[in-house]
Amino acid sequence: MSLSKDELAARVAADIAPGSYVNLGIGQPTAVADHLTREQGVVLHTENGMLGMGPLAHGAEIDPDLTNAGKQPVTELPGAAYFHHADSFAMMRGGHLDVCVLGAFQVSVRGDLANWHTGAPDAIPAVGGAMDLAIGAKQVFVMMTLLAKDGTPKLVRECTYPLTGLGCVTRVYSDLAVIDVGPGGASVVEAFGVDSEELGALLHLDL
Amino acid sequence: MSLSKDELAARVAADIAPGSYVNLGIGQPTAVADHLTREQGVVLHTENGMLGMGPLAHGAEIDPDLTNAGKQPVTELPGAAYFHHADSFAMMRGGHLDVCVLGAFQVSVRGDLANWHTGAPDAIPAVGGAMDLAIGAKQVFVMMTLLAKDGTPKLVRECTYPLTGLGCVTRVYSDLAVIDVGPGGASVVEAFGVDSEELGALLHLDL
Amino acid sequence: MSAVLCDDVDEAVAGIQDGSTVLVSGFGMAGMPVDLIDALIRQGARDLTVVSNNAGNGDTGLAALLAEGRVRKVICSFPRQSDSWVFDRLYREGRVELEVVPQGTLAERMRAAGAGIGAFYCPTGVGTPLAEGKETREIDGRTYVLELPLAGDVALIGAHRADRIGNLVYRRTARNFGPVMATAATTVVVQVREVVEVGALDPEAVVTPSIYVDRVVVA
Amino acid sequence: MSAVLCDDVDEAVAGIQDGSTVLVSGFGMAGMPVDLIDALIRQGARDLTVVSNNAGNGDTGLAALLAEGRVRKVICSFPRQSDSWVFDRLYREGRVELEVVPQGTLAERMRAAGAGIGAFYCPTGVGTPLAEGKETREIDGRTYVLELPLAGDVALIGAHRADRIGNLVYRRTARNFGPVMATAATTVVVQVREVVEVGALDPEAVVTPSIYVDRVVVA
Repeated sequence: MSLSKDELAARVAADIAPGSYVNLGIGQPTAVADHLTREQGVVLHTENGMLGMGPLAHGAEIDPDLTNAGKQPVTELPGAAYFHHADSFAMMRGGHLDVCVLGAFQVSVRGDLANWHTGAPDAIPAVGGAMDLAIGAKQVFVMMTLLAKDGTPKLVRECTYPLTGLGCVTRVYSDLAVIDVGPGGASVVEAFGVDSEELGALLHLDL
Repeated sequence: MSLSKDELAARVAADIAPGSYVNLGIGQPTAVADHLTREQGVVLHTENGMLGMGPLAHGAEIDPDLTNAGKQPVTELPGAAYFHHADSFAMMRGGHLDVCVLGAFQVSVRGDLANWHTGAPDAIPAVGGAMDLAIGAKQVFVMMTLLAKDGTPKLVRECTYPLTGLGCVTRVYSDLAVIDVGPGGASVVEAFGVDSEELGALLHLDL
Repeated sequence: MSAVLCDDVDEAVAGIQDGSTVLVSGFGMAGMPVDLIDALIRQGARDLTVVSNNAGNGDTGLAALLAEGRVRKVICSFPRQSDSWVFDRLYREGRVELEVVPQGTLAERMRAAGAGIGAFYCPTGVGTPLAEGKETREIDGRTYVLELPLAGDVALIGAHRADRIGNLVYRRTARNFGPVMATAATTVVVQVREVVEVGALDPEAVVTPSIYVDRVVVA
Repeated sequence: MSAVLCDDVDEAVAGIQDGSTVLVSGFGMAGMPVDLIDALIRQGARDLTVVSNNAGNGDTGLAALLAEGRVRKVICSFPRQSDSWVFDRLYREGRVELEVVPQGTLAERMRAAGAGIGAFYCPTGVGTPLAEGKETREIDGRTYVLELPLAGDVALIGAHRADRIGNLVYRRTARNFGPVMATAATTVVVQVREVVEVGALDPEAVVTPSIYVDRVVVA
């Protein structure tokens, strides 16, 4: 059976090594936080300048001076630290984060990532920290559905959308399969309710 | 009459604009601090990571965690701030200090500075922060005797000692005269007990 | 030079010239110097280049400055937001230029300006449309793109607390771009919630030392 | 990965390989991780490259490591001091290599390594013997010299206080190179005077966030 979004988030969370420093991108990756256990001791980074980010803030907890990268109010955990933007992105660019989890429009079998721009001619370009996140972490996980709503594959031989980063993604977590990508191409780690041949047919790839 | 070291330090201190941020190099420039008045509100920087440095520490004031760039124990004034070496030298290199006062072996009429190395073949090279200080401050003052002990001029057409920085010195304060240097060459601001002609003869320069 | 305590925000933004590059701190509303921007709108400088993470939200602050037609160019990482309709309209009408810079590169380019670095080789954006036309270089087996410093004539910064000589502390993630922008502009104007006596801030916890600050106002 | 609290300094320096580049914090004795250096002497790694501001004082610490013949090369800004007789002798005997780097460039090269910057153009040292053989470039009318990152396999750092996950604070000018070196080495080992509970350090005043720290020991 294919995985629900929530099951997928749990699968990603289970793959994060205890004690890791992790950045969860805006959108679906945020849900991974709900599945991290206290025993894992994972420390969350938010690129607007914090380590030790806690869950979303509600009611009286809300502090306009404390938000995540999606500008939502969040909370602070014991052991947190604040830093400015140059220091925060130095931390990312310098490869100090263990894992970063991102959404994507497309990922190539070599790990190229497209997740910032649809390429639509009238779209206003806006990149934020997407390119910094893509190239910085030791491991870059992508969470996405394997097929777009119209059935076209999102894991592709070559990205057709404008790129966010070259060869940066290490693993794709999708509803149908977990797939490693990189210099050696794509290889299925685990499939959910389909076999490699069916996956290959869906994606027009040899897997 | 030529100026004593103490009179020279007082002359430099009087030329520092109120509210300036100032780095005083190791050696003779340190004496400038004794002539800065409280009303001047000058804030002293030490490149090992502090603004708001106070006088040398004595007796029970001595704290091994608080030293100046010469590794002498110093004190902290109200309004001080500490920062690490990359931030401290970014402050210098970025041109944020108003004045830096340095010693010198030689200064050229165009403002080249030689103050880190005698060029002796057996000397062990050691530069410290000399080159960073030379190129960083908005104004670089040099304090020195105008002649070496053997009578050779220290303000010269071209430095023969290894350089610390190119065209970086703005003004030379010496026992015999205050002399501006720079792209337009040397010009006497004030002479002490000699006239420009005598100075020119001593230095083998047209002044 | 020592920072000046201003009586009001209009005094704090006095003298900003037409054609200036203005760095504006904040990430969303956190750290945004709202009152200084309002004062800049009253002050009247035109033909501005604004450097900020975003390009205005709703109809106030940066959006209001844009709506007044006072901004020639926006340099930012993320202009497009759910409530960036003012920027969106001006951009589509061709009435404002846009330079999109990856968020970390934006911060690092300002750091370089403040730190006297002439240029730097950055791995971010290599192989993407944002690196098109830029010089690249392979160093130790990795490809980098050359990035230039980004300096401001003026920085408008929102901080939490200042002492009377201009040392600053921020609060939580509102710190964001403030400390970097403070190093990168000729004139640094800061709005704070409170000014305290000299000596009241912990010297170990000062984030922006007073040397970077020119004008402070409580707002 | 989370920092490990070590029982003693020997455990803290275990596994340092022959041929490693070791970053050593401190400016004079302030911030110098004396006990970690003593442990490194006992640990036995040879053929080391040591990066530090100075090249040892007296007969202890770095000087003792040098005297044991364990250092192949010193990269520093200021080797020559009144009490640097150990280094002076080895250098004159041709038994240790020396690379002299301006102090700010030394710090900035380590920052670049920690920040993922491939190289940077620096104005310091242009036209001097220390820029000889280096690539130069004119940018916006000023000449700069190209400087490369300087990374360590190991950093040995002296800090004031850590919490149990490795957040660090320093004390006064003993901060110096510690925070920069912590970003620039694969394995970061820190000696502190005290370890406190998680939550006991002010998050606004943490200087080195725990992400940079691998091993902590009280000494």
